[in-house]
Amino acid sequence: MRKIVSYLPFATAVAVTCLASWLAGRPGRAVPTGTRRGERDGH
Amino acid sequence: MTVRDDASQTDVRMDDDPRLRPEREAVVGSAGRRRGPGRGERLMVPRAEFRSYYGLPVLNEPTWEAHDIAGYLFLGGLAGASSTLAAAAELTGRPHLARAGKVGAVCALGGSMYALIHDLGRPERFVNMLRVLKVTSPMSVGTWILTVYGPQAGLAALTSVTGRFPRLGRIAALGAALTGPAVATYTAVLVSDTAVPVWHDAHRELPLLFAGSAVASAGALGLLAAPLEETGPARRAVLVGVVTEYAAAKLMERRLGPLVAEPLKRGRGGLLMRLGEALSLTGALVSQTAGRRSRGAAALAGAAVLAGSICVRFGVFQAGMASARDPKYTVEPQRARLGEESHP
Amino acid sequence: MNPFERLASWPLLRQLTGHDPLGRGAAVKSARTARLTARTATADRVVKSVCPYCAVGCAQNVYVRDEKIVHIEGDPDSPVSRGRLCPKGSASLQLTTASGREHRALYRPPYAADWQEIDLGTAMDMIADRIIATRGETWEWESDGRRTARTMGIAALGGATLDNEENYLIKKLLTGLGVVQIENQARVCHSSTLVGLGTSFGRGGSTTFMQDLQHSDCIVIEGSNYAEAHPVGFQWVMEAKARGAVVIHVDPRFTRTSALADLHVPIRAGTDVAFLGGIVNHVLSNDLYFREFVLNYTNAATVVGEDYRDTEDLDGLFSGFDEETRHYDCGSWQYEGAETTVAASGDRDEDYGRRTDQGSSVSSSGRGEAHGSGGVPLTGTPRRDETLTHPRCVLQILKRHYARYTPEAVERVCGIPQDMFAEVCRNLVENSGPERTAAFVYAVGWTQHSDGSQFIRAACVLQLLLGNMGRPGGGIQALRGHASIQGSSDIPTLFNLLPGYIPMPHAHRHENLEAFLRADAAEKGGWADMRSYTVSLLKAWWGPAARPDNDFCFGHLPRLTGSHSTYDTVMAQLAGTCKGYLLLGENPAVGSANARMQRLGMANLDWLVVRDFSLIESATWWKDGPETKTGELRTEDVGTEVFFLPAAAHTEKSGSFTNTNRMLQWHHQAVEPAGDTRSDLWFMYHLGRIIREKLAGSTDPVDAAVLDLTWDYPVEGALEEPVAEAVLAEINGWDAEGRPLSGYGDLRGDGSTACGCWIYCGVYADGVNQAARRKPAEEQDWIAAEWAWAWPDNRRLLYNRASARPDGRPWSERKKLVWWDEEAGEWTGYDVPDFERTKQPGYQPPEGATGFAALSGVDPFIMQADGKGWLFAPAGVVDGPLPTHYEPQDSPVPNLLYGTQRNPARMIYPHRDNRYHPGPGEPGAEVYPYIVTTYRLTEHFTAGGMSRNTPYLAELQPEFFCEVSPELAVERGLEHGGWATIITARNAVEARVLVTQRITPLRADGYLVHQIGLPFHWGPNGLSAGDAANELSAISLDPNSHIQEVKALSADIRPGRRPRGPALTELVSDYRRRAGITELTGTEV
Amino acid sequence: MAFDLDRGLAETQDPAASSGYPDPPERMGFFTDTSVCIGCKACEVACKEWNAVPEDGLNFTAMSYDNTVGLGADTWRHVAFVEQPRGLGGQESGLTVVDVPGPTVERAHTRTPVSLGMPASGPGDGQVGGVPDMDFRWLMASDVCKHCTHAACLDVCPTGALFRTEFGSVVVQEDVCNGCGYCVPACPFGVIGKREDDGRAWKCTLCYDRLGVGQEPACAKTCPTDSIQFGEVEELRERAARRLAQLHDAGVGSARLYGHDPDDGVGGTGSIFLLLDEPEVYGLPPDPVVTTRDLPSMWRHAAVAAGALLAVLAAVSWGSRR
Repeated sequence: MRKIVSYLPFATAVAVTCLASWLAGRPGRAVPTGTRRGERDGH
Repeated sequence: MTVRDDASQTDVRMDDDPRLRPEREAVVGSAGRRRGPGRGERLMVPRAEFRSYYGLPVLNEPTWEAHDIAGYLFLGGLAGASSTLAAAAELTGRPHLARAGKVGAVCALGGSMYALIHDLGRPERFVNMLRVLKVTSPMSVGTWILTVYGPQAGLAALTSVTGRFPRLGRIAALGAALTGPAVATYTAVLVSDTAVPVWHDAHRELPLLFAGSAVASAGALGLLAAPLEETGPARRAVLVGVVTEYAAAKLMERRLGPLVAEPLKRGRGGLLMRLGEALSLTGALVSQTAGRRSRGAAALAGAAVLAGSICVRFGVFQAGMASARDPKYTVEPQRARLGEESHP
Repeated sequence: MNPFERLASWPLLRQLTGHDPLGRGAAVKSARTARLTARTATADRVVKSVCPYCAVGCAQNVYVRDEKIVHIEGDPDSPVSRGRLCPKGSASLQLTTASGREHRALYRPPYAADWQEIDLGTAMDMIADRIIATRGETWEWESDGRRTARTMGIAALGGATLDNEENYLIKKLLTGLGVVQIENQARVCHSSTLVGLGTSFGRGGSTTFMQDLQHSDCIVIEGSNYAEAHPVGFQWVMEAKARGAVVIHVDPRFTRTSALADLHVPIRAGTDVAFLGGIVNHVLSNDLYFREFVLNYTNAATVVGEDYRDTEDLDGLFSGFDEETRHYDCGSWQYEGAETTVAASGDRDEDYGRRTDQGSSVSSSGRGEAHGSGGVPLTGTPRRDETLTHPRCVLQILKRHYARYTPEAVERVCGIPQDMFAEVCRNLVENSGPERTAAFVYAVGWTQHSDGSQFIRAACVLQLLLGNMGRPGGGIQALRGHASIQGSSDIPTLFNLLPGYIPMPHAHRHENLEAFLRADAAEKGGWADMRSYTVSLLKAWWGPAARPDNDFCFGHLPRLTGSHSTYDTVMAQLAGTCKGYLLLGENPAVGSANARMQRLGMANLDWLVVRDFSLIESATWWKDGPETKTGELRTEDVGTEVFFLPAAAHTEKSGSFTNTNRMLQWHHQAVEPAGDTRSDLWFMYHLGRIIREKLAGSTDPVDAAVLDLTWDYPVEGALEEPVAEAVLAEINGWDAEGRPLSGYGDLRGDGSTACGCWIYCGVYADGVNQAARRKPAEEQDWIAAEWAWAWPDNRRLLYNRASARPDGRPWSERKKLVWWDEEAGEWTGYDVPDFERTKQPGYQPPEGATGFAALSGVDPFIMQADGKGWLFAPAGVVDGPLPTHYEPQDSPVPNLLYGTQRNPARMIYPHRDNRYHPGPGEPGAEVYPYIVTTYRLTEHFTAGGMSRNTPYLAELQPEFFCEVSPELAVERGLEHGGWATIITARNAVEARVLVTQRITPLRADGYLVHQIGLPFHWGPNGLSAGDAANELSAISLDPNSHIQEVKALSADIRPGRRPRGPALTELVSDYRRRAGITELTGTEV
Repeated sequence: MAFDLDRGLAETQDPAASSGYPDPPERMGFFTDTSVCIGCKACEVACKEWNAVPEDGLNFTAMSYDNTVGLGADTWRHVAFVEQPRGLGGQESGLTVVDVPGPTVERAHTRTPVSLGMPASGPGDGQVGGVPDMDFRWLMASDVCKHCTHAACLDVCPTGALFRTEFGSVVVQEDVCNGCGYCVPACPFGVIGKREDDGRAWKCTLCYDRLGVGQEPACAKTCPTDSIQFGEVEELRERAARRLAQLHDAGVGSARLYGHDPDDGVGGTGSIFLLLDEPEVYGLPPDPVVTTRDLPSMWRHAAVAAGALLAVLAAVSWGSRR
């Protein structure tokens, strides 16, 4: 049991990585990247 | 009275004559037999099969925790490759994929930092890693690489998420992209630079395996996280990564030879390697077919490849443990090597 | 360290700028590493000490800092150990300072369930009261009409690990209190050495010293596991080995000693006399003995009286055997023309013996051991036949006695193939004679048998015939087990001896000092001036109260009425006569034979005092002993009151140890003992002071002896520790004006001199503690005479007159040691001559001369009455003048040489807990078919009290195991690494199984004999716990020395663990039923 | 560039000199002559006593008299015990094989313990039954850290905790080590270990503190038969060679040296051994190689892989817009 629990931190790291990158990768609603001046105005 | 060789050595003498043989020159079995040709040792016919000390390991098993170090192998690879993919995506106009890659890289890097520090016997002394720079120590070189790569990846992610200082972000992303591959592959050198037979003898193919696995996992993350239209490069990365990974694994096993590669085929190491390859291949297949069209399928494929990559990393790690545990993996190849040298 | 300095000390910068770019050495060195230094260098002081474990006597350096011991390692100046230590010696720091030690005084009220702490002062007071009370209840002025003046209610056990000064106070105080049952580890270790060497050569100490082994051309190690039991001493065998010597190890097992030997001879345990007898027969029948040596220096030419009958005539018995009392009357063994005045068998008082029929009690009172120093007195001049052809001369008797010990007989009895036996004979004979010398080394493998003394006598006979005695590289090296077991025999906490091997007076034979001296003082030889030794002792004990008119308080000495050995004490405890017990550094509950009986005996006591480092089994048997588990004892029913007083370690007290080579080495106190721990010197001194204060002013004659004692030793320090050097000064003795004496020659019989132990006289010569001398070995020759002091008179190699020809010239240039210097007119040489310095070789004693003057110029054995080495012992040994092969008490093999199966004179103690096994051929003999031999390991120490609680030693050998051969493992289905149960008629134990090829089955006359090896270190307490091997052994003693037989017994072995609880006693009694054991089994002659 | 890897690896025989010590003292080391070892384990205890190494486990292993099992963080000296059916020089073991009844012999399998994890000692050349004197010997050997010339543990240590002392020995600085554990798998002999509760790596220091004050190591000082000899490595190598010749003349053909050859895989070791059988019978690797020897090729392969990774990711992104 202790062995499995010891994998928990690693599992959460992977989950957080996927979730965060999924959130960052979603089109639109994420905070605009602002690569070019005009784009941020959302048109 | 000179000290003749044999009889007079046990004379009673008051001077401590240096030619008297001290106790460390005692030879067991040298006396007591009729003076004639002593029956020396009957030479044992050198037996072919392998000998050991009660079957105990020759090496001390690595003290690393699987979930920390094997985990780091995966996360390190993911971080490095994701940064590079992200930068490439940014240059080719795929903002969402880029941002996903950057954020993914920094999260993976966070996980790596946790794993590395958690595995230390004295975590509070982790800063000692920067005490010196030793080119002979992959871990020392690796730490310095991480020190260079880390801030850049962090900055890149931060700027891309907050949108501020975009120019600085771009430079940071570029920097991270250039050091990313080093982060992904130095771990192979770290593992190979040990006496563990399966790791050491695979030092030519392991970097390739780790690179392929890193590319595949970065691509997979891209598939998972980025919108479908931007996942072109991710999909191709998955394909190339998985193929390279599989090829490197097969090449490695062939070079190691049947005995040393055994931990990669049998036991926990073997199981994980096969599972990893299976997951990766199916993931790649799905990504090239269904993954093109449906977002769900792409995500699924990405997850499969990620899992596959994790399994491969853990598989290589467990194989190393098994290889250190059984003395025959150390003794027989060395005995063979000695055999070749003595009569090539 | 301001930030700038911190930055500057960054190794990376040093890497870039310094000479160590790769960061391998100088650049990465931390400040702390640079400051690193050894704690031996930063110690406040280095204290010279001696290892507390075995009797090799390795010197130790104790490093002390801030009044704490920080390190203990070997002292490179020591000529004995050269700075080396064995695993136990190296663990001395952990033994003395680790948590394994108990520091609180504990008390267990009768019937209580657990310990309670007690204040040390109160404990001392309560103990003193109990001693006085029990002494009062059990005081007896006489027994069977003869004055005894003693108490049989108190017994003491212990002292081989204690200093000589502590043993001296124990013997002095308890004898003053009338206690007779005083014993120590010497009884169960080398007591038969005192008899074997004592009767053969006149002194019971080892005849040579370990460093002399380097001159041996052949070393036979038998009855000893030298490399394991005395590892640091073994370097001298390796020294000989390096110089071409042959090393032969004769042992039932192939041990670590055999691994370094040239030839290992596996022998059936208990048959060493047959093996040595075979070699004697080979030497005699081929006339290979060293004729000139044998003729002049041994009693080979002496003619024995007509009525002597040999075992050849009486099928295993000598003449003079009395069936009922099972004792020999040595009258028929006397020389022709000479009358042995007194011997152990009390024949001189012929009429007295018959009139009161108590003759047996005299002989059983261990008089043989009195020859620890000084042979058996002899009157008259025996007839000699210089041609050695007279049929009744000793040599011819020897030839006839060993005629049937042929190589075939040796193969049938011992299981040794003839070619191997021939090779041993060849090696021994080739390396003896004028040009070459061979040495014998032995230990308890020989002594612990029901005829142990005869084992050693056999080696003495052989070494005398080969002419190896008293010569460099020759002699017989007895390896003793405890740090000062030689000391606790010289200053004997033994029931039958007074200090210096003066026999304890016997109730029936000595009314007064004159009768005592007349009975035991010989006219010739060293014992002639026994009067001055005895009177000096009495003056030392009773000081001014000892006056010529009251026989120098000779009446104060309690008298013996037979054997009061530790095993008799156990019987007395079981019978309820002995009520009080003092355990001073000994652990009988595990260390003595038949451990179960020892514990049952203690359960019968009123009170028990245990002084040790930790809670050993002898202190906790009432709480968690094996019997509490089998239900035989219930803690709440055990009425014994138990005091546990923690004892000080060798680093917490000053004192002297006597090592196995008779060398007294002083160890200095390094630190004060902590908590309630006190030295035994402190305990005995203050116990005596408290008792004398309680009895002060008493006019009761019972208290006269203890009140007259001289007991005013100076004390020092906060703990009032008696000054050990003051006790040593008393042991050394002083003259009328109080000046220290310089040798036993200065002793006078008129009461003008006082000396605690005459053989130690000279250890404090001219007020200097000779035992504390530490002249480094490099600055001395190999004799190292100025390192410490050896008794007698610092002579290191005894009987060294025999290293010269009768005319005084050395036997050979390479083996010379002591020789006659014509111009100087005195004996000179490398060692102190063990001879009168100015007595010419050609000196012949005038008629009627007495003492040393009565010995001729060719009598090297100056303590013997005839100055000769005794091949044939007309007296002094109670079970036969010549060593004869008998089977051990429990043996599956019949005696193939004689009809008499076992030693007819052995002492047996029939008791329902001490059953013996049926002899071979009797019904039930097959129930216990295998031979068991017990032994020691390097990593543990005797009963384990000083090693099982020490983690660094416990982890090296963590569990009790038995060693069996692959064949036995297959026969009984024993699994390597698994468990086995070993069962005898006494008890059953469980042990892990170590299947090894190092033990081989032996072919004994058609019987296939398996041997099982059992190390005896374990017991239920301590980090490394296990069953005790001594649960299996029986109490069956050597008649001369009362030593138990634990080296050869029979047992059964079966796979699996032993039953727990009452089922264990059922298993043992079931085996007894199947073997048909009754109280008579095994007690036949 | 100060970090020229290859030059560092091909350093001279004197490791101290090439580790930044201007003129270091002579290189010190051990010569352990196992032919005079009596297996008393005084070295194990003296080492633990001097360095306060914790006791590690009270378990009976049934591996002859060895219950210490092996070197590690809590055992810096380990005495190995090997019982073999082979002769030792002219020694006669005397373990005569009597005519034991047939069936017992088969199952006793030529006197090899039936179910023993013995080293594969096999039938040996003396068969059961008729052999008058069965060959047998009991090998004892005290194993210790090798203090290699090319020390893998020293090379791979990232924090500089492991360092080369001026005496040429390799020592862990306990105030620097953070317990990364990299040295443990790097050591080709399996010497160094990580202590569970303490977290740091520990191994023999060749009594670096004692050497500093001119004393010899505790184990060498206490060895009763001088099987462990301490001194300058050069002089010990000559003495070892002389001793080997002496043993061969006396018929002990199986004697060989171990760690004496400066050209072996670790550049020769500071602790030289005289063994009486194959190294692996004592648990030692027959041909140990310092892993750093292949490090340059490892870095090269890693660089190639990194480059490939960069190229691949660039290529996959560069492709069509979609």
